[in-house]
Amino acid sequence: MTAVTTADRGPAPLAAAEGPAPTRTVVAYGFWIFLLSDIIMFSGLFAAYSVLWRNTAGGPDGRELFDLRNVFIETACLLLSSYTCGLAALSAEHRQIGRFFVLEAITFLLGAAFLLIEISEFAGMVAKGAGPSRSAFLSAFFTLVGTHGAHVTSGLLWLIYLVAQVAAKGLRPPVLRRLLCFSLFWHALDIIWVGVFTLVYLMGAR
Amino acid sequence: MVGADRPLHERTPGVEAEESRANVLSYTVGFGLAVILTVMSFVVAQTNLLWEPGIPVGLVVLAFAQIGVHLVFFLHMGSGSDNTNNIIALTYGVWIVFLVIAGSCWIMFNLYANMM
Amino acid sequence: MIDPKGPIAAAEWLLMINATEIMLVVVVPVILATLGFAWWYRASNGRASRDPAWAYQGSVEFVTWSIPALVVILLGGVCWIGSHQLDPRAPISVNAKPLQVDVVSLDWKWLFIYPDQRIAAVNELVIPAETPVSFRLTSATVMNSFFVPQLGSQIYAMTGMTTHLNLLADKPGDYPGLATNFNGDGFSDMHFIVTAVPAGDFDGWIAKVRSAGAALDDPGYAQLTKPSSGVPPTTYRSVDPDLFERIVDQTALNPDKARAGNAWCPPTTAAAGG
Amino acid sequence: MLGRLSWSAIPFDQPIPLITSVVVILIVLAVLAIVTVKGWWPYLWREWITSVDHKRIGIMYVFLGLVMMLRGFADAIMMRTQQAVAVGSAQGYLPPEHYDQIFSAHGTIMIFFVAMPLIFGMMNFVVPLQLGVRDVAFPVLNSVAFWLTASGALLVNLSLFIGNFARTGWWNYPPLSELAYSPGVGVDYYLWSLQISGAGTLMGGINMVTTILKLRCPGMSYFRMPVFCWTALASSMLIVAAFPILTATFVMLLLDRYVGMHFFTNEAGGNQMMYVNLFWIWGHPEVYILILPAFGVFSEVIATFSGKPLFGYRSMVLATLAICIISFMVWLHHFFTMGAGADVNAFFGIMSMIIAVPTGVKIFNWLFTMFRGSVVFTTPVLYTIGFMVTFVIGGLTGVLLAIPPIDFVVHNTVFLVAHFHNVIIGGVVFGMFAAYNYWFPKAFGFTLHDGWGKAGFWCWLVGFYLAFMPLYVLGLLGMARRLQHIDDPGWQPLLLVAELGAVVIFLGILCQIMQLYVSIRTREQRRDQAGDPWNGRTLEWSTSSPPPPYNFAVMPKVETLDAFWEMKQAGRAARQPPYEAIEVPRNTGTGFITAFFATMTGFAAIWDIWWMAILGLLAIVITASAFGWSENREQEISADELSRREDAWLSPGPAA
Ligand code: HEA
Ligand code: HEA
Ligand code: CUA
Ligand SMILES: [Cu+2]
Repeated sequence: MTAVTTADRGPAPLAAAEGPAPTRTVVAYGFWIFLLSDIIMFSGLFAAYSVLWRNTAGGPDGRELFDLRNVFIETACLLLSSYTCGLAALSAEHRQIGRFFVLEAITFLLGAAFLLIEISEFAGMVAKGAGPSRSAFLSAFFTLVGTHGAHVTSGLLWLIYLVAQVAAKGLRPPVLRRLLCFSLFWHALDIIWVGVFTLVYLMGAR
Repeated sequence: MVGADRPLHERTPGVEAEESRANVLSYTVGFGLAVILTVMSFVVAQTNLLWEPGIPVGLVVLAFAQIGVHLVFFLHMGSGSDNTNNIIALTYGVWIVFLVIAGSCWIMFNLYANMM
Repeated sequence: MIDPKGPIAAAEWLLMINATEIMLVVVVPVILATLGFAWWYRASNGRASRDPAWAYQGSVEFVTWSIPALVVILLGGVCWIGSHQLDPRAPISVNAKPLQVDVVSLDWKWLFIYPDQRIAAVNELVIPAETPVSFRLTSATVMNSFFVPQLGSQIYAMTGMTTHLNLLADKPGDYPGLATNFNGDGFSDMHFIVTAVPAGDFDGWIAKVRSAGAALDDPGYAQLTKPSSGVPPTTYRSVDPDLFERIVDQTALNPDKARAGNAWCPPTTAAAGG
Repeated sequence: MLGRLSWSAIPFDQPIPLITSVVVILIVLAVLAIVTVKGWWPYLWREWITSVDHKRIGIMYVFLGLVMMLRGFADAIMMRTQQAVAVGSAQGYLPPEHYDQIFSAHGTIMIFFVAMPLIFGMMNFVVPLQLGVRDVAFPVLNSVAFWLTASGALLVNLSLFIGNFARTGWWNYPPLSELAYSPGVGVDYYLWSLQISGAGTLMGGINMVTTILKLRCPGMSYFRMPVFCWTALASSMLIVAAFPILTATFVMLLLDRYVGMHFFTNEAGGNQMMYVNLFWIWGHPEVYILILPAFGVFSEVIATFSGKPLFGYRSMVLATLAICIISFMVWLHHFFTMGAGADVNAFFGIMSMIIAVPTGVKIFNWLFTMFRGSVVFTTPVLYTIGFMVTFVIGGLTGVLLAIPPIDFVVHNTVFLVAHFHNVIIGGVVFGMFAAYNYWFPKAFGFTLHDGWGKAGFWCWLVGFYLAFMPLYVLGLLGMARRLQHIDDPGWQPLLLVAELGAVVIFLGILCQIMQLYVSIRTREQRRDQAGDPWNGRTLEWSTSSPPPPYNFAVMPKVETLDAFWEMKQAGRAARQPPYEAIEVPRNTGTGFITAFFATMTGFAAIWDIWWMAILGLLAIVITASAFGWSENREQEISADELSRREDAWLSPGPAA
């Protein structure tokens, strides 16, 4: 809670040594730290998967289960949604509210498509008797990929909520800060997905 | 000095001066690069263009490149006033992720090997 | 302190004493200096010289980094060499053929299988003195750790896995052994006595075991896997020498079941899937 | 409807837990009754429960930690008594199924609900004041974090009355903690309470990192930050990096238990070693999360009471950061005996020892801070000296444990138990008591009674040595840890000495309670009017005691290290500037409400009451969304109000 004193009213402080950073910087930085911690959480799941992925206990392995065509479509959806999400953030900054809504709608649809494909993939595996309790490999697979999916789901809910805020309040600075956090989150999910499709699918399907 | 135009919780003036340097072009370039890298990953994984035993290495390198592209073009690492701090935090995070995954694999595979 | 009765234990205890001495060389002066400085520079001491601005001196800092660094370099070297020399897997090189003993941790007792002699015992371990003993260990329930303090190193026993340990008793005698990794309500009673007999007497003991008691067949083993504690020492006249492998494979209780163990580290067969 | 919950969950048939439950419930009811009769609820709700002031939250953290310490101590004295009497053929008064819960609960509570809240409390209270700012980066998140920690503590203690606690040790290793071997609710209590409080801890860590890196008063560059802030930063960085791994690990175990997955089971390719590995990737950094802020406290205390700047400030910072990095590379030393190869063991052993270098540097720097200073023997200083003497012994045994061949013969014996109580009591607990005595006047406006404080210190010191030195010996004799009874009657004398030690510690606790009581009674004589009772060096002493909600009427401008000291030297303290309106965050019930529903969700999940779990989760989402929608989160304190408050403080006897 910075004092609005004479000294503070100068040009925007650049180095933190000049006093507390502006709210936007603080919020973005805090969220950035959260994202790093989330990525570290994923690293635990990645580690578990790397250690357990051959422990199929006589059950099916990745070669039998993974369909790279689906994965490619999933990847495309997520990547494209990251792009539209970035463009939406730009329109928000430039106060182009119409464009913003359209782009976020596309982002949402792409994310939802990703989720649908993932869910149908999971359902297919369970139907084949390759559910998460079949083997350690499948436990690790479902947990890693599923946790990413859960993040995407919460991202989609968050997106609806933020768009509602924009609709109700307009692009005010606090709303903009929340949008900034959302786009950081959405891009970070894409980064984690790069790890997933490389380690789990591309390597596992071979 | 709390005017109606500036909501209370804007702690410091000059907030809006902090705008990111991103623009449509940078997003588009990033997107293009990401698409190329993704396609390359899938191609490398499914064909024999790369020497068979080298494929995992290739995939890892491509993944790193892709993550780098995301960081620079989508998350705007490397621009903005706050840059050094962000990069230090990122380096720390990457280091921990490396320790967790590589350390676990090293320890576990060593244990496996010693338990034959 | 403890009274080591084998080369492994003796080496480990010596190492401990050495390392302690090395560190005490630094730690004792530090403690004395703490007490001394605090007392001498107490505010009420008129004779102490004061220098309230003294907060940095390069040479002092150099020394404060160097002292612990040197100690650590010394101990680090000891650590590296010791870890290799006293690796539990490393066979003990003496001129005697090692005795093979397979150890199984059960709830809450120890099963010892002598695969070459085809006998077994519960909560009782008889070994020849002056002969290296090569243990393979596993667990039929939860994680545990096998430890005979006077003979040296302990090692974990885990389901589906085989760990290795080599020990040797110098002299005949009774040495207490115990479980050290908490494994449930019967944990406190999960101890046993290691009896090292003169090398010549060992065959006599084998013969005695072979001539009496029950055979450890599959139903008998199934009975053992039921939780019980404070089980008195028991010997078994005969045992399937592959029992240990089957326990590791988790096929000992239901032989028809496909191997359920860890695909990466099958203890007896080559790794499935590379 | 109620899942696994039924009347049989309440221990009617076991006298000890039943009596404890009844007594605790009576005490709680009595406290609630007093609060109700006196009509304190509105005050508590307005000023504390909904508070987002970092100082209030810090005080609540410390309070939580101290209350939980009493619980942890009750467990400790029960264990010591059991081990003192259950020797030879005797079974003692605690059957295994009860004893096993006690050591598991003791370890869990002491680490997560005593040590963590204490360090978080100190960091919360002190860091913004030392940085010269008005609050932490995210005040509301701070409140959520605290209440989630409290929620976890509540759940652990609930297990005393309803159901039971884990009987797996505080590591909760599978497969013992898997459904096959622990079918009851005990392990679920452990997992859910730690998941909930872990989320709180992570939020707190993120908040601290952001605060220290982004909110510092003008001129407070990194190398002008007090050492305590550096250690708080390092500790918080470790939290941010380590706690997510614990969360992930517990998620895997929960999935094993609840939906039949096979991460760590004995069947279907599960791998129990992976849990051990992941647990200690968190677990080792955790012990440095605890000790680093304590190091920070000692640095502040020793400098203040030697009347000198801390010796080797930059070395100190470097050592702190080195510990922060290296502590993430040593975790295997907790399972040297699992069977890894010699190279792996040796590598992690050497990395562990390397931590002794920066730690040693710190010890030497404290030593040289006293050198040519004038040391005033207050209670915090006694704790600091007691720490320096005691901790080096614990560090020495730590380095012994770091040598694999030595660890092979003392791992999982009471030698190890002695090591970690040596570093935790001699380090963390002493550090927190030093901090408590040192910052108490800042928090409450009056000093603590020094005589009772010193009596408490001596009891703690002597009690500690009596209680734990025998365990070193017993460990070397081959006594395993976690024994419900001991077979060798020859060990009884040492066990009795250890019991005596615990009793002496108890006397220390009584002295501390007396200290608090006497100090409150005589608070008028011990008022800290100027706000600077110790002739302090850092900014927290430049404001009133207790500080106003906004901490500083005018944000300090810092030009040097030990900023307040230099200001006093230059005669610039307590200048009366023109005041301008400032904003402080508005109180909100968000944290409390979130934690209420988190407790409900956790409890429901433990007992498989799924409708309630879903309801609780929904309520959390709604609470968070409502807060996320709100805008009017700050309130203004006008310039008039400020000058009125500041005059009230400064006029009776201006500082310096
Ligand atoms: C605050 C907590 C704390 C701290 C600070 C430490 C500090 C250290 N610990 Fe400890 N440790 C624990 C808490 C802590 N530990 C706990 C809770 C456990 C067990 C958990 C369980 O199993 O339940 C444990 C267990 C534990 C083990 C596992 C043993 C086993 O399971 O068998 C090991 C092994 O390496 C170890 C080593 C060390 C080392 C090398 C240090 C070093 O950091 C110590 C460094 C300090 C010094 C060395 C003293 C000062 C230095 C000098 C005066 C300089 C000169 C001296 C030298 C150069 C040697 N610890
Ligand atoms: C922070 C960590 C911490 C602390 C402080 C302690 C403190 C103590 N511990 Fe504990 N202990 C552990 C962490 C801790 N322990 C852990 C992790 C384990 C391993 C568990 C496992 O095996 O899984 C363990 C295990 C353990 C055992 C081993 C059980 C076994 O293996 O069989 C024993 C046995 O005696 C023991 C005893 C004690 C005693 C006597 C104290 C004493 O020092 C008592 C301490 C008392 C207090 C801390 C009371 C507090 C003070 C106040 C309430 C303040 C008063 C009020 C005001 C100032 C206002 N502990
Ligand atoms: Cu572990 Cu085989
Ligand atoms: Cu450790």
